[in-house]
Amino acid sequence: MMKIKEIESQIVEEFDNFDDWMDKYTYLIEMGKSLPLIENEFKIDNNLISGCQSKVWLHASYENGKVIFTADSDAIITKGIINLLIRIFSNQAPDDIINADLNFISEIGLQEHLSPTRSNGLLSMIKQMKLYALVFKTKMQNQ
Amino acid sequence: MMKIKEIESQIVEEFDNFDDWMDKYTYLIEMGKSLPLIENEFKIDNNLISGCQSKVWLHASYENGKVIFTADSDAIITKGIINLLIRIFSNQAPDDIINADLNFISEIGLQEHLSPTRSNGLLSMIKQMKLYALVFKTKMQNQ
Amino acid sequence: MNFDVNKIRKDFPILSQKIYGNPLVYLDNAASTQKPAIVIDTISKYYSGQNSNVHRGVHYLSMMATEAFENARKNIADFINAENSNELIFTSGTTESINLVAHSFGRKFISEGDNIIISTMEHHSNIVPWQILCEEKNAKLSVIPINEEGEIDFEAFGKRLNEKTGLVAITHVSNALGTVNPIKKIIDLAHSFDVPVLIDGAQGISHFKVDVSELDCDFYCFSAHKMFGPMGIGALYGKEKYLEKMLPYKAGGEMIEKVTFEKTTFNKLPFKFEAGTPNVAGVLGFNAAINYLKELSIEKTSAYESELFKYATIALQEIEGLRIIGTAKEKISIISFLIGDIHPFDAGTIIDKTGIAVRTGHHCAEPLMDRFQIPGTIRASFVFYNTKEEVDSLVKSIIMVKNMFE
Amino acid sequence: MNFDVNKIRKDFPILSQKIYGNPLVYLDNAASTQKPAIVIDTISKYYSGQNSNVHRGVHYLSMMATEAFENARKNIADFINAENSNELIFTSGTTESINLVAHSFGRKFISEGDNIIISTMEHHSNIVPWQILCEEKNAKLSVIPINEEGEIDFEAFGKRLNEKTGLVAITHVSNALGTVNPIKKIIDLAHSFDVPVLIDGAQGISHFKVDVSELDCDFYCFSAHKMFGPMGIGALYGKEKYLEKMLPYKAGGEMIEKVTFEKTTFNKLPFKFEAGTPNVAGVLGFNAAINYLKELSIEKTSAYESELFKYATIALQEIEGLRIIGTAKEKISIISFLIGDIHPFDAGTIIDKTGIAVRTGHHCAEPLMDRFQIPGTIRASFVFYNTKEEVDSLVKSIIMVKNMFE
Ligand SMILES: Cc1ncc(COP(=O)(O)O)c(C=O)c1O
Ligand SMILES: Cc1ncc(COP(=O)(O)O)c(C=O)c1O
Repeated sequence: MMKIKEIESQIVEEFDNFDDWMDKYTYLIEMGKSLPLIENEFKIDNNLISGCQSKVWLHASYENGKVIFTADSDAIITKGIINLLIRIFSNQAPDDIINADLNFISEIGLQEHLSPTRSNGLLSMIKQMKLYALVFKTKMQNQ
Repeated sequence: MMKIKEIESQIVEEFDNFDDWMDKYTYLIEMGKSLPLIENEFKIDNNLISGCQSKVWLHASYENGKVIFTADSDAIITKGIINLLIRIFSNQAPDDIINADLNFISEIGLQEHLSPTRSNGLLSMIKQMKLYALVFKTKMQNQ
Repeated sequence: MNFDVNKIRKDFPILSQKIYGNPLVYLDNAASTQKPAIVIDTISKYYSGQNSNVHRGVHYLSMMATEAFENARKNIADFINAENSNELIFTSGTTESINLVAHSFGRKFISEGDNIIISTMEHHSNIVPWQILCEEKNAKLSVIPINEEGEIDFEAFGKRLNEKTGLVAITHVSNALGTVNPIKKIIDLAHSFDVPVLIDGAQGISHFKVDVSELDCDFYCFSAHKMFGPMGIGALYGKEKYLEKMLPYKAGGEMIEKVTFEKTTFNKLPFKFEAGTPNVAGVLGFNAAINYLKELSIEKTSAYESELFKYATIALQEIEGLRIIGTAKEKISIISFLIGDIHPFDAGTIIDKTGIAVRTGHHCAEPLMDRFQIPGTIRASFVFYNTKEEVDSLVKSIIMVKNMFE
Repeated sequence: MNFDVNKIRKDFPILSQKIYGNPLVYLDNAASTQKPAIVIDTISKYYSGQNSNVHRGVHYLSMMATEAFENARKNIADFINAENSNELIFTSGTTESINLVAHSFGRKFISEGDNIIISTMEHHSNIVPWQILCEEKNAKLSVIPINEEGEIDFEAFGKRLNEKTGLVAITHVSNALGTVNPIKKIIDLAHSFDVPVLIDGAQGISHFKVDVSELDCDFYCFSAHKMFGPMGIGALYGKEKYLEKMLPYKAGGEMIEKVTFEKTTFNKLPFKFEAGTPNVAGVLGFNAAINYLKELSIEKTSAYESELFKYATIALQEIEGLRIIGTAKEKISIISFLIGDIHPFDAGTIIDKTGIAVRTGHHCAEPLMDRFQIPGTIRASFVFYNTKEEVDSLVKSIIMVKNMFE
């Protein structure tokens, strides 16, 4: 498995191919369409992330020291962003997730989605993912 | 007895002697000091005019078809203004009071006291005096 | 049409902004309108040359500020043709105006078992205060249904009205659909049951002449920021006969007559409802906005807006797959729509990138979205400074969205 | 002293005004302070280039406005050293902040038989809301007496505190006397009984560094217009542990999470208490004022103000027949006085004519006036843009008053 930093660089490189916002968003939309499906049983209110104008379901499990994320949204751009986050965070160790900096977001020109008051809640998603990592880490330590 | 218009002209003439505000106010203060006393029995809460920063008591009686006003205040400038009003309104017929225009106020440079929100309540005083005149007129008609 | 929109646009400094390199197309007017220079300048001038606390001050600045403040009240009261400027209470906006009535009228006049009538298309500000009041008083919230077009069911309204109805609270214009409600008919019918009526005028007052005396409404609520004035200021018009009897709202300076620790008596109208230092600059800016509107002539802006609205409706309808939510016969200035199956948030994100400001979401009217079983809409809302060219830009932008998502 | 008052005065456009031909001497700062150009410009710039409704908007202007708005919240929360910017609620001013607590805390935490402690020197805004609450709840208003100097009787305060005390609400600085209350001691003693404390900071926050974490107060209320910011905006700081449990205040947009006609859930802090479109321009102007104060350095302005205050006190005391009301050991920036038997209104009328703005009357503290058995006072209140020359002008003006009336 690649390290978080490496995946970030990979994503930045991919986006470097585009120089206008339209191509970037078209690519994000593609990424949204190709987001691996979440199991239907996990698309429940309990897994909803609040603070988003679109609905976002996020599910996490823990396998062999790695956190596995799956997610979905009713908005496709949001799904595209989730896809990026899952590429980066899924299948990583809790500590790596907790300590990740995620500079790629502004590097690929999505910093506008980073505002704490942004309605798509990119920050809420990241926060929720880190929270899951923390929960699994704590559980592990207590075993 | 002089007519209201005549007394107004008289007052305007008196004030014409002064060209700065200090002399005007000194004269107003003199007028305040020489305000004929109100009977103590009339200096009661019931005769207070509201909306003034200083207290103003106003009493009215009706004699031989004329309204007689007496008044007092705890502030001397207010007393000076009252004195002017009493010179004009006291001993006049109700109708003359009700219909009076009182241009003299701005002519002598006291227009700043005329604002509806002015705390000395010059307007409240005039309103109250006209109200008394109306009351006596109505009483008279109903007799 | 002798309405020179390009000249008028010059009055609004913000309209020459560029957004992501594109000229700003501002179609979020139902959320908040832009301000003409005269409003901005009035505020600056006030703070630069007149600023002072008002009332009870004997010094020059305070007297000038007080006079300007109270003249503004008169002018605004006059604008809506209130009988008496005492009936015009300054608030921080429509939301506070409605809350004031819910608190001060509600706690006095609503009792257990009463009902309060609202409609399905109300803004949250005209729902939640009544919910809270009903809960407190054990009263019932009675909701007038609407049809598929987004029009209230007038017959159903009639059936809900009865001797236990304490108040009807209804919006003049729906902020999410653009529907213009038949408020004159509603008021007349309610009055035949002796029921007072509150009109949420947030979306009405900037678009046509409002005459509270002719309407005979008991309360009319509005916000300056939605009618080209500053934020943080608005008004409640209320009939004296109710205001006099209502409980005070906020307590503090200005609203008292005499305070002792044993007993406090309250000031006369309108001050009884205006506790604390008022927003003088806001009121003067509000007043400047009203004067600006008067000068443009609301008949002319209305006529221009109608034409623009028709043009926009036709243009949007021609886009394949575009569905307009709210197709009432009486409708103005607001078009809510969905593009095929595209999520409003996705559409909004792309439309924004083209420099066009539209709003997406539930527009603070969740029960209405539930009624139409949609997560939200894209809403374009127009005022007199918008142009047909801007409508054309919106159409182009929507077609781009379709191409990107479909 | 490296404090260049003449340079600072240039920041305030209004200070170069002439009143009746005389240079304006503005000594009514306790009523409302003047605004530096940066505050005025911030508001103009906002309306000219950024104006939009905030939150939930996906378009550029709305995102920019939201970001500026929420950054201002952080900056202001930081200015008073709040732990979390969620604890900073925007209100229309001190009066609304106190009313919010009276409503939302009071209706939740005060019960029959409880007592609420205030002091004799409170502003009406910190009296009347508690009177109304006590009446509603059948609770008791308990008033700390003050001595001839205008200092609260701390021992009497201790005796009033008991397990039935629901809240202590006290002013940081008296607006009518200038007394600085020992709020840290009051808070500590109250907390030893588990009683929360609300501080009315309207007159405190502009004069010295306020650190709510160090003070450990439970609520702190203040107005922007009294600290060089715009009118119509202010703040309530509250500890999260109370804010979380308190009832909502106004209801409407922004403060909800989800609305259906059956059930409405409320938003998280701070939005739970901020219904309706917020006063964005006001908040940004407020923030600019805070930044201006930070840049001047409140240590430096405090030091300058202390010196000026000492100078003024001595100068006024030297006038024969002048009596200062309020001679507390801890005192700042406000001097209330009477000149012989001259009515404050008479004195104020003449002082005004010399271009000097002072306030006369009861200063919204009638019970305090009753305590001293006076109809009111003349109040001169100073901030860092005032000068010794202005004090000299005041002295000259007072002597003129004496000559005219005596
Ligand atoms: C001590 C004190 N508390 C409260 C207030 C009320 O502040 P505002 O009128 O800004 O709400 C004032 C201002 O007059 C004050 O001086
Ligand atoms: C119909 C309607 N009512 C009430 C409101 C609330 O107005 P404000 O946020 O200015 O208080 C709005 C504005 O969003 C509205 O559109």
